[in-house]
Amino acid sequence: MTRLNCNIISRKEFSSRYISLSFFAPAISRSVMPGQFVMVKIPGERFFLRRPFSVCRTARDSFDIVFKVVGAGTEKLGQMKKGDILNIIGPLGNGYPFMTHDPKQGIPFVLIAGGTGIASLYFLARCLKPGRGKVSSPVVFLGARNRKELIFRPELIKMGYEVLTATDDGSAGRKGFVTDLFSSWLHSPKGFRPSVIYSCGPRLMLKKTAKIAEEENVPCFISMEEKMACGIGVCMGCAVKTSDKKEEYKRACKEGPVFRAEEIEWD
Amino acid sequence: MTRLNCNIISRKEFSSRYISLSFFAPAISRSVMPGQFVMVKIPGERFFLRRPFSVCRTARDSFDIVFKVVGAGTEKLGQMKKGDILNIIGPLGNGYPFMTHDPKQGIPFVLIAGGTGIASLYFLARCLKPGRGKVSSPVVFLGARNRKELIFRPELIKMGYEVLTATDDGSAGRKGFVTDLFSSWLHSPKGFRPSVIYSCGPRLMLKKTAKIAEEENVPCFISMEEKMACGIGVCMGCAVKTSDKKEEYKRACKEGPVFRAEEIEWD
Amino acid sequence: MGLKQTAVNLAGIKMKNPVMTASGTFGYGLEYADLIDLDKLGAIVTKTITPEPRCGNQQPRIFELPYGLINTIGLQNVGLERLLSEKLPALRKITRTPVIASIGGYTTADYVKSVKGLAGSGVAGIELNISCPNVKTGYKLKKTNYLTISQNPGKTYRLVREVKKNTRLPLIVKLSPNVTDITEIAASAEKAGADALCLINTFPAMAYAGSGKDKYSVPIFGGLSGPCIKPLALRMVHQVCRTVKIPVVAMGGIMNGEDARDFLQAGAVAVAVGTGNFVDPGIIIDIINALQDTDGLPPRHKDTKKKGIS
Amino acid sequence: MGLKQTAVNLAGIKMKNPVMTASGTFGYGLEYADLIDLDKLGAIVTKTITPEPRCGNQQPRIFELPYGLINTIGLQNVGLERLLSEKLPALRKITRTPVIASIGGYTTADYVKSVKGLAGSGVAGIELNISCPNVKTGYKLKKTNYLTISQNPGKTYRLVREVKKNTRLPLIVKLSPNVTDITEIAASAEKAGADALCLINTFPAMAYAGSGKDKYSVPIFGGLSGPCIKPLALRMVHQVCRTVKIPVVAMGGIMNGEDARDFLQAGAVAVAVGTGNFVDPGIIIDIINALQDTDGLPPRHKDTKKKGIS
Ligand SMILES: Cc1cc2nc3c(=O)[nH]c(=O)nc-3n(C[C@H](O)[C@H](O)[C@H](O)COP(=O)(O)OP(=O)(O)OC[C@H]3O[C@@H](n4cnc5c(N)ncnc54)[C@H](O)[C@@H]3O)c2cc1C
Ligand SMILES: Cc1cc2nc3c(=O)[nH]c(=O)nc-3n(C[C@H](O)[C@H](O)[C@H](O)COP(=O)(O)OP(=O)(O)OC[C@H]3O[C@@H](n4cnc5c(N)ncnc54)[C@H](O)[C@@H]3O)c2cc1C
Ligand SMILES: Cc1cc2nc3c(=O)[nH]c(=O)nc-3n(C[C@H](O)[C@H](O)[C@H](O)COP(=O)(O)O)c2cc1C
Ligand SMILES: Cc1cc2nc3c(=O)[nH]c(=O)nc-3n(C[C@H](O)[C@H](O)[C@H](O)COP(=O)(O)O)c2cc1C
Ligand code: FES
Ligand code: FES
Repeated sequence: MTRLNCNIISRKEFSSRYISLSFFAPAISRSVMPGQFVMVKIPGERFFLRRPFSVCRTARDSFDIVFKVVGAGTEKLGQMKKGDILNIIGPLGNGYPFMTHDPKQGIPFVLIAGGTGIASLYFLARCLKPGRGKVSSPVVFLGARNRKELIFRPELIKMGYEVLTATDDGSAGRKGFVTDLFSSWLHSPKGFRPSVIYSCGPRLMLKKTAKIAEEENVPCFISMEEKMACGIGVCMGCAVKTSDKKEEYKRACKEGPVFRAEEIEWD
Repeated sequence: MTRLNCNIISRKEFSSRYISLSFFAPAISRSVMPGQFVMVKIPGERFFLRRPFSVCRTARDSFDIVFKVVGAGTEKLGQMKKGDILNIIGPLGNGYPFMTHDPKQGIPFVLIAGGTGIASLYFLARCLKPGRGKVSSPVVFLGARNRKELIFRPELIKMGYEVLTATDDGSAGRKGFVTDLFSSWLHSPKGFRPSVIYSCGPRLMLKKTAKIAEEENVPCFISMEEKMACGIGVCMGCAVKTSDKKEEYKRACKEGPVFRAEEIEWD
Repeated sequence: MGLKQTAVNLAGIKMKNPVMTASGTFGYGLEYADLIDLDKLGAIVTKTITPEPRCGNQQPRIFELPYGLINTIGLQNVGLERLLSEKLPALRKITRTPVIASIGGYTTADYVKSVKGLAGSGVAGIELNISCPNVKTGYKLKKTNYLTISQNPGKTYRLVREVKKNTRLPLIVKLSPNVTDITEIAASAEKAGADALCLINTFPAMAYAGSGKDKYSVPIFGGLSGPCIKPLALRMVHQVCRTVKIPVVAMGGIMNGEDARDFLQAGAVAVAVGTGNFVDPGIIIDIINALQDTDGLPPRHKDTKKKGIS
Repeated sequence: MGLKQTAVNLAGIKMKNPVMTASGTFGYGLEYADLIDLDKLGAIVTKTITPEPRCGNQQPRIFELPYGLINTIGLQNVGLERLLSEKLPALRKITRTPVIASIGGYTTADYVKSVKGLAGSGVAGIELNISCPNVKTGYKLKKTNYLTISQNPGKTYRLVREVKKNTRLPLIVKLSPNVTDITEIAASAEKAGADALCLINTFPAMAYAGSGKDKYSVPIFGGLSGPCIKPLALRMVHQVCRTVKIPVVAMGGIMNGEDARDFLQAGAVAVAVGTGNFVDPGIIIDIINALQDTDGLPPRHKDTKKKGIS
């Protein structure tokens, strides 16, 4: 974990509300693992706390984040330009454990992403070899508000993933929740019980995913977003309620953000 | 008094710390009198209160302010560019009364300015006809930190004023206080008891000016700067202690900023 | 989407909307007449007056922070007589908006004198300022300071009861936030006959006002207002609205429609804009428009899930 | 211009400079070790621990404002045992900076148990947290809430006296700002044997945490910290430093060297950085450097001209 002033080396707009930035930061890009995040200091006194963002891609000397403009902080961040310098702390938290194909059966894994949840899963998808199991390719379930917000789809297909999509407004793929899509896929002829599920997205989506995983008895790892003040484990702001007897509330920023789905106490 | 969004139509740097801005604002430019001021909203949430500035010049549809960068607000104001729009309230306060030549004697008046105090006096100088009395031209005593901060000197000379200068560091004119310069001029062969003194500048300078005016028994009007929250007479933040029995503390923004020197209770 | 109904009745004072001015930030109502339409306001609260004129504190009186303001005006005011003879008649000429007179004093007799003087003056109500942190005395003096008696439930009770006996006008009691438990003070004022409560006045605060080498020669003590006190004010308004039955006028850092809605949601019947007037005289009109244009007044007393200290 | 002398002795705790961490904003000291040089700090204050581990409050726990932070952590902590067996030994391995353990509890016995447990643990001192606004109970419950007993002078006196009997370590008592007169509480703690005072803990505050339509479904109650509380904290530190003889550790919105100097000038012997650590972990080192590089520590207790409420 380091604290660095990072130069923005490129900026890309997926849409006016989905923006990605690349930062020059070898110290981070060479050590960060999928599922880990960074805390970005957004310029301006009114942005008191740093904002957490998952790393979605790395190159040798740089890493990328992709974010949706949802409030004043991301609005400001979206206005940053190539050459601007931001102070960043990272990499932070624990990433996704790499458990992919079931070695005996050759059964592939599945990724389920909702909204900006694709950020960390895209990084994971790049690091895991999609390969092809006995059954099928690994599948990415991609959910978003609408067609425009379904990012990284072409890249994932090119890498060899099968990508199934759902949108809230039906503007692309199936209309409705990505978890419903996953659920009906599971019970469809093409469906299979994956070796492991990785998921990131809104709380409700994760809860549903966890439920399906439990029913199907599939190992499932989810990345949880909680409001964070420090991002490095000192403030206890990001607590996630777990079934752990010793440590009921775990810190999303330190013990997480990736948790085993069965650990979480949903309310 | 109006509240307007005013376009900056030009910007001039006297030095990096002395800047003047022209605003398009017919409603203000056509009604403002010398000694009156405006309250400028400086962009950015951290500039909570508006900043008061004297009007230093008007054209038909625009007016100018000139200011020195002394803190964060004027720093920011100094970065404003042509085309930027600022919200301004004005004109505010009471200006200098026009009492100039002693009609019987033809004795000219005198202006004594310290630092940014020249702003309102320059506007006054432009409005009064300098003419030439029986004795001499009206004289402007101009004091500043150094040569660079002695602004409007050429303009005043061109208009027919005699300009005598003093600087703290001796880089132009006499080294020392402008009030000392005035005092020794008064008793020099060229000196004369003016018909009226108008003065604006630091408190200490005004106090000394008031003392000399009292000793010489010359009517004297001074413009007082106090911290202002509202600028329009509601907060009582800008109180000036006076000898008035009925209203001991007067509001610099409403009853002032120009006061008769003998009214002020200096401490 | 038409304009929403926003009229409220504050302890008998009929206001066309729940937005009023905070005492001391709107002069005697006259000064802003050039800039905003006074008829649009829910009510106008005057600067606190004392029976005799007061000249207030020395300079500096104002200290700006990036998120608020410290002031130490010291209740400079024209006194009861000039309020009655000059200010109120002038104000009545230019607007029909209800006017609430804020009064302060040094003895119970001062307050009684003012309310008696205000009878028949045409004011719609009286605000009892017993919470000004800026008047001499203060933390070192043990003598009762009437202007901070809202820090003491017993004294609050006695003063309010005495004043109430001497006026038929709706009586709004303005409380200090600088107390351990504001619900206790609120309850005393209610019991003593207050028709409404007004919270909060400014918080006692301090800053070093100079800069550079001079900095530490000018400690400024005064009352803190502005956006930075909003979370504290909101907590107190929420608490008090759940413990008293009389209506509450809320204030503390209201700068826009959303701030106003927060306080109304927390249970206030009306809100007041103070420091916001300095930032921009148009703010108060913007707030009124925001309440009318969006969703009208929020439903009150509706928080169900409560967290933390509640 | 060489480095200035900045060492201070806080009730027997020798600090190389007067800058320490505020409890609850620096974990158990271990987490920041990657980012800053712990050896540079004046002292490290741990998260408040209770005899048994605590899991704290529900989400959301954090609410950001442009000028501060509302938190409702609810004292999530690992408990006395793990502090002693895991955290302190680990911390001792990586730094020699004095460590001050902050303790909280629900009964006098809880506090006594913790101080006894900490004897011989190597901590340099104990901070008594009797001022946390975030623990269940609160304004509606009448039962004594030990974590806010610093709102009551008598209870403060009794608890401090009892704890003091059971420890030889320097005892720093942390006070709540949410009181009518903080000098009264400060005096009680001093009389009961406190070796130093620490002020201030967070202010009880409230915000509506959601946005849009959901906004009013999530009122968040918690403690307010950050720059917006500085003028209030500074006033209290100034007041208390003039009424007690024991040293004061000051905090509340310290974000830079100038803030720190203001509190030292007001009379504090040391200062603590809380919320500032979140904004930037480097802030605390910047503050230490600022105090060393510029003019050293300011002369204390030197305000002569006083204005306003003082
Ligand atoms: C571990 C982690 C990884 C994340 N990765 C991404 C990512 O890759 N792409 C992306 O678009 N977003 C991501 N988020 C969410 C992102 O941090 C928020 O959208 C962002 O902080 C909103 O800031 P704002 O100022 O625009 O919103 P505001 O609502 O104005 O922010 C106010 C406060 O709430 C916090 N906040 C608001 N929304 C969230 C949220 N969903 N989660 C946590 N805190 C929040 C902010 O940090 C800030 O402190 C991640 C969150 C976490 C915890
Ligand atoms: C009636 C009047 C007319 C003025 N005319 C001019 C002018 O023509 N040119 C010019 O350069 N300056 C003028 N000033 C002073 C000018 O207002 C201040 O220099 C300016 O407000 C400083 O703002 P800042 O944010 O840079 O300084 P900061 O010191 O950061 O400001 C902090 C606060 O103090 C107030 N303040 C600081 N200095 C002064 C001051 N000298 N007088 C009043 N308030 C102050 C600010 O308004 C602000 O509220 C005038 C002041 C008054 C009262
Ligand atoms: C400059 C100034 C003067 C004030 N004078 C008074 C006063 O005379 N009487 C009073 O009851 N409150 C007075 N107040 C307090 C305000 O009415 C209000 O309670 C407080 O400022 C909080 O609201 P705000 O944050 O919207 O300003 C004054 C506040 C300011 C800033
Ligand atoms: C997230 C958070 C957690 C805190 N936890 C504690 C705590 O456990 N014990 C305590 O005494 N104070 C706690 N505090 C209060 C701080 O120690 C400090 O008194 C307060 O935040 C004011 O300082 P600041 O403005 O620099 O943050 C906490 C503050 C914050 C923001
Ligand atoms: S964000 Fe502070 S502990 Fe996780
Ligand atoms: S600045 Fe408010 S009365 Fe003059």
